[in-house]
Amino acid sequence: MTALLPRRGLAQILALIVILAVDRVVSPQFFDLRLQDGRLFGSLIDVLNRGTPVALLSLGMVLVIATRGIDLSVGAVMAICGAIAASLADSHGLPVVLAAALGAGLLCGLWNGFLVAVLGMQPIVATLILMVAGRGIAQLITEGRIVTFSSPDLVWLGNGSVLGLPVPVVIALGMLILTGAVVRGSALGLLIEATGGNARASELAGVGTRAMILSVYVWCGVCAALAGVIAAADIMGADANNAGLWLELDAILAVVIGGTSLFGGRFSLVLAVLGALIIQTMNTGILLSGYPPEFNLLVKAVVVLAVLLLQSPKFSGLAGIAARLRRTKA
Amino acid sequence: MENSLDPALPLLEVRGISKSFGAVRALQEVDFTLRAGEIHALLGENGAGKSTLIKVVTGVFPRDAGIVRLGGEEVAPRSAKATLQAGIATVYQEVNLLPNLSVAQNLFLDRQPMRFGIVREGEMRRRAKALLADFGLDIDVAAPLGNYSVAIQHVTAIARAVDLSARVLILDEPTASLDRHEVEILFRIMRQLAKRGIGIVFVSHFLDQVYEISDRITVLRNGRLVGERETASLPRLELIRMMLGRELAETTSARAATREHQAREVCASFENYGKAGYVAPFHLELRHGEVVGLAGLLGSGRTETARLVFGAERADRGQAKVEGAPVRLHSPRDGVRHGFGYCPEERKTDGIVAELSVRENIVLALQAKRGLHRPLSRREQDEIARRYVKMLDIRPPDPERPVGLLSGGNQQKVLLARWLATSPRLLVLDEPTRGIDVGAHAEIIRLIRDLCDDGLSLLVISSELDEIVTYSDRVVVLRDRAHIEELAGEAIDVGNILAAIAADGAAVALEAHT
Amino acid sequence: MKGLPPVLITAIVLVAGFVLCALQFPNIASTRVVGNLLTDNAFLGIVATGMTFVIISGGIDLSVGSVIGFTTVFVALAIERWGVPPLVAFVAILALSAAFGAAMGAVIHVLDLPPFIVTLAGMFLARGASFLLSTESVPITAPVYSTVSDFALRMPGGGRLTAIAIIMLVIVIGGALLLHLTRFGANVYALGGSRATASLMGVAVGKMTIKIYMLSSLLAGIAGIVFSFYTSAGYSLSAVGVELDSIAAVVIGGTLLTGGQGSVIGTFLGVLIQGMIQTYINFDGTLSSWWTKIATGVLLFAFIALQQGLVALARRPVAKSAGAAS
Amino acid sequence: GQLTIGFSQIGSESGWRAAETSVSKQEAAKRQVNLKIADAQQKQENQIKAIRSFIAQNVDAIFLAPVVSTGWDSVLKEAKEAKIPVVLLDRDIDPSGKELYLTAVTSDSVHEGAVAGDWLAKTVGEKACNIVELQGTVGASVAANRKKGFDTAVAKHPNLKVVRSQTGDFTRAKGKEVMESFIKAEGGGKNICAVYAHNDDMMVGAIQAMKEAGLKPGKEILTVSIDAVPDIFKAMAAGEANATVELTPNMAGPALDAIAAFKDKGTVPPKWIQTESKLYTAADDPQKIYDSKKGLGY
Ligand SMILES: Nc1ncnc2c1ncn2[C@@H]1O[C@H](COP(=O)(O)OP(=O)(O)OP(=O)(O)O)[C@@H](O)[C@H]1O
Ligand SMILES: Nc1ncnc2c1ncn2[C@@H]1O[C@H](COP(=O)(O)OP(=O)(O)OP(=O)(O)O)[C@@H](O)[C@H]1O
Ligand SMILES: [Mg+2]
Ligand SMILES: [Mg+2]
Repeated sequence: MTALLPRRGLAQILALIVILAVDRVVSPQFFDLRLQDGRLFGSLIDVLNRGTPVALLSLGMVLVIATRGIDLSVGAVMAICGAIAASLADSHGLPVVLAAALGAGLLCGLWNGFLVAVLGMQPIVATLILMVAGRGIAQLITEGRIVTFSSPDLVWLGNGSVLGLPVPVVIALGMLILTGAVVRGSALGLLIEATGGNARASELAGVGTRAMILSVYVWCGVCAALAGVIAAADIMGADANNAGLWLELDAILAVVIGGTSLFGGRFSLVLAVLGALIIQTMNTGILLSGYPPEFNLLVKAVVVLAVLLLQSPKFSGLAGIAARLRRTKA
Repeated sequence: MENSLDPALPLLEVRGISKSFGAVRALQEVDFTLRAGEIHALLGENGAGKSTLIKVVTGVFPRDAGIVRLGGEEVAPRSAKATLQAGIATVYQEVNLLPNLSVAQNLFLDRQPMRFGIVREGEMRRRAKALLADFGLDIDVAAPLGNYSVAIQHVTAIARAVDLSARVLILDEPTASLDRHEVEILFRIMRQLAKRGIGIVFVSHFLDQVYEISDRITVLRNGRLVGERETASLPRLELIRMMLGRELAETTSARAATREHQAREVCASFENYGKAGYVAPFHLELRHGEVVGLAGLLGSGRTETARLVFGAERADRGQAKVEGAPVRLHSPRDGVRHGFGYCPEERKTDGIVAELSVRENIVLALQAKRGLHRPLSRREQDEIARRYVKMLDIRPPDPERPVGLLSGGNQQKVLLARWLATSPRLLVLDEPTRGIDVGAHAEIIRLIRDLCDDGLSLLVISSELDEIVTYSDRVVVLRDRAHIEELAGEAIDVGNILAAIAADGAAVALEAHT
Repeated sequence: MKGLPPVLITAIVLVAGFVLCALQFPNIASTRVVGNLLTDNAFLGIVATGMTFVIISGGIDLSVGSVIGFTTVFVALAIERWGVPPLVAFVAILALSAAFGAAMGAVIHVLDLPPFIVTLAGMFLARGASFLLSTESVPITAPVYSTVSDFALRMPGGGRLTAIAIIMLVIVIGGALLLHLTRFGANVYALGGSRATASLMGVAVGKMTIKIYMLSSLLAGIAGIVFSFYTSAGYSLSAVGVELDSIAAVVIGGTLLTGGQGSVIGTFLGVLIQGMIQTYINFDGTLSSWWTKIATGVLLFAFIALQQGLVALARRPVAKSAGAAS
Repeated sequence: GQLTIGFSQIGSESGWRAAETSVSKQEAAKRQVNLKIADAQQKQENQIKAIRSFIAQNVDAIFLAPVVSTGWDSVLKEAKEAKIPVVLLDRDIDPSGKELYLTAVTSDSVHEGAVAGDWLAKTVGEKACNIVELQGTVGASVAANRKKGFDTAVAKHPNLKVVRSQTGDFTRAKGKEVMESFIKAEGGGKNICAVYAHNDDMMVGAIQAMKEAGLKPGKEILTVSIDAVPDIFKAMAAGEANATVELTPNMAGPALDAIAAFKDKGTVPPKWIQTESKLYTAADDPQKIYDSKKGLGY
């Protein structure tokens, strides 16, 4: 565990604890948990469950960002893959549905990766193309409707539970472990960090930087596809218009809160997922607080700034100086 | 002003400066005195704290303790701008100019000639041209600086600092990427400035240059002051002892005993190899256990040759062969696959991955060569890193330190380690000893010889002709992006190389190709 | 193609696109459509000009769309509810938005936080603040508004060069002059090249950062005022997503997102290219919502790919044999 | 000859909107009108651009489904100058622009909220009832109006109280998420007597949330929402939803008729053609309505 969770995770854990405490204040029953129909039930579970899509997105996004890229299309990819899954769900078995949806995500990632790694487009515009067109494709699949389904297998993916935990949470956990195993178990992690840290130097050291870049976008696409399937399964329908809308910003935010620099290089999967949880803890807190919705964005802005402040090297520097001053005075 | 012309009065006085980076104590109570009108060499091993001292003086790093006086008044500049305004101009060790701006903008950034709030572009270019002309440079100053070679960039940085220096000029290894011709120009200008009463701090690992130009020497070791001497009264061996804290094992300036030129096997060969607009087609044969030097003026096409040989650039004609078999060299990956290695000359942009640790930087090429699926275990990585940190005496000897925090010379050693770790058959080194101290220099040359004895083939670029002469078995001389002559055996000496370069009176190769 | 600057290539792409569209829909080739293109994209042109400075300096500003939204609401309320004279309201909101930008710049510099996130928080903040002011759209009936929105220079062929189009053109030209001819502009490029180096070379990096974000927010404020002229109303949800449109315009215009390179004129062309894509789709009029999106994406791709291809062609080294080989 | 009409549609942010678009197409085809639809992707500036380009193309009439009520004066003036009649669909615009359009075919969204509120008051009777409200997108005029109408209706009954109100952005996913936290915040849902959602999509999400929390929507907790999309009838048929207020997707039909009459005989239609806000409950054979609505492109 210590290998997965470096020392620098302290600020994030602290932030999470503070926000949890605030949530407890605005909603006294926040930590209540009970077992119902064989699954855990309570706000904490909601945080995990609702945080799953962004957590999955951030797993892919963190790798993309580590290579100095960015993927704005993940929300649209979610919509596409959710739409595909929903339209196939009632006529095909789960394996086919999953294969089709994840395959589509993979293709989307391949396309982004192709634009960035092969054509050399700037990631933000390259993925902007799919962000715009992708939602169109998703709507094309559903023809703008909400395509509902009742296939119990797929519904289970969204609403079932394993050992009391919602299935999406288990999937996200599995993906975290899988991604961690692939990235840190092979040399991929090192090579991605090198590519993001200095692509020219890595290329000269014999690293296949193009392949690295291509593969992270592909993985990002697959993660987004999974998130899309789960989001569709959750509401038993594919809402191409709204699925994943603006989630790319949340995913990027999660990655940055997780301490990965937007200029590439070092990354941490666990902290990115923690970032997603921090965001969701805040969101759930807002919903529980009972404040009028006009305040939502303001609260979000303030919390984001506060969390970043906590992490800012300058801030900890200031805090350190303050501490030293206090000590010398004492 | 009269004071500062009096050579006895200190112009810049540094007292009791200390600076730590976390656990690393880079400077401990260092004193340093610069008088007006003197050229003062600041010397020490890699990582001794020279660059740190300079950055503390100019306010780039906040200092932990100590005072700095300029012309008798205490100064505590908190930004580079304030330092400049106080009359201290600096060329930092890593070229600190902006490749995306034009040469002229770089020279006059933040002090452009203005009229009605508008930059007088024409006037600025005129002045830039005039300024560079003093350094024998005649280039298009409107073109982005990044279009030019490192050497030209370095000269531009120096020109800017010279133009800015009202009272003090600090040069941190300015000559590392210059060749003799430019060094002479630089020295002439430094002497002129000194005559005008400007104090100059000069950092270099080339002791010949130090003896040629400096009036006094201050030596640092492990972040502490070792002593300050008059250059004229300090014997070279004594200086080396001050720097290293021990005797240098062997002297390196003599030409190595000619190695027996028995017919060794060809390691790699390049026939009619070249690329249009890059380097003219050349023939090159590299044998096992042999060192081939590439000599030439700046811009003569040495780096280009190196990149073609390694595969960093794709040739558009000719055939490359490794151990007699034709191969395709289309990318660095191809080069690495065939057992080549390449230490580029631009260490910051092409070499290190600053954020990653020394360990990760060292294993990078080896890991890339092995491929994704055969990751080096952490234990293997530690093992490799430890071995090379020890072998090359990388300081501080902490493999987990981000390489960007190492001193320049130590970064260079990390790069060398990166390629040695891949056990290459051919190593291409572009300015491998740039910025490396005398002790390490000797080590690296010894290492080069040892490697060759083990059958490694080396292609080395160096602007130090003495150095090339010292270890090369053959020397290829380049001019105007073409190979013009090959010297071997007894024919290798500095005079012959210079003669080859200067043939047809083509001495001024620095003139722009643009 | 050789030696053509990227801006010229973007212009060629724009003209070529225009000709192609006009071949299919002859109505497009009228001064009316050209006038509309300028009017309809006036606010985008203005924010994108500010965004160009930010991006060249190596940053990004996601808050501009929200600042526009906030500005429209503020102006509308000030004029209609609080009885403030329009000019005073304009001065107040411009001061406010400039201060907002300066604050973001200061946070970015002092706390050393990534601009992407700081301005994302700024985006939430400005949008949230406009919700607090009013969630309803507030019509503006002040006479200035009808005067300004009715003002237009007639172009031959029935086209109208409206006041807001003129404001935009003035700002684009002013921005181009500021970027290319002044010390401030040179420093913007310097920051984009490398903040650390620029600082070592004596550029006051902190002040510059603050000024750049201030400029961006100020221009967003102006764009907001222009938007309020455009719609004669203030609405908290106006200009959602404009930050992405303007980033796209800047990048299509040849500015590198990594900073250090680019031009305001290129951005202006980028805005026109985007506007033209939309005009084309509107003229076609057969596209469903989804095909609109897909077509936008495809055309975006086509333009960028074409432009990049041409730039790459122009950059290709001259294939002359080297040096002594002859 | 054949009429060409430009229709500036908001976008396709919901199933209802998609249905409106497809019904409009059907109605136009029925009358052999050439309908050019420009999709604004939810942006007013795009709608203005679209109207300008319709004017440039000299269409016979313009339909506008305004994304927001203000800001149309100058572009509609241009249309008037070009003598192109404009018909508003689905939403009204600010009163200052009354003379700028021919007629508006809309429902009254304040009234919709009131219908929902009245039904709830009638159904609950005298007993105390805590209501939770799922609002539409913050800032959207429909959301504000539906809230206003409902609040006014409920205010007349002191036993009804809106205890929580949060935005669900008109979407299923958010509706579900918000409902989940309402349930947690209100003692596991025991304190909730009714849910009011500004659209059916959010309600469908909320119903799922209630079911997953072990509650029985439609029985333990009353539901009322607006739009009458097919899926809410499915829920109603299953006894999981109680009431919905219809917002008809067929706005274009009456509009096309008005334009045709205006063009042919110069008949000036009334300024407001109000569509009916019909209330549907489980008593209305939801399964049949579901089947009839399924094919409309929701
Ligand atoms: N920014 C930094 N953060 C942490 N440690 C640093 C930093 N800069 C330098 N150091 C450390 O301070 C010590 C002195 O480094 P410095 O760069 O001053 O050496 P130097 O004498 O200039 O060496 P060289 O001849 O190799 O350039 C080294 O151990 C280096 O690792
Ligand atoms: N005058 C010039 N104008 C534009 N680009 C140049 C010019 N001179 C060199 N370059 C470029 O700079 C890079 C480095 O070339 P450089 O001149 O340093 O070659 P070199 O012969 O290896 O010189 P050296 O090794 O002595 O520094 C090459 O990519 C080259 O194309
Ligand atoms: Mg140094
Ligand atoms: Mg070179």
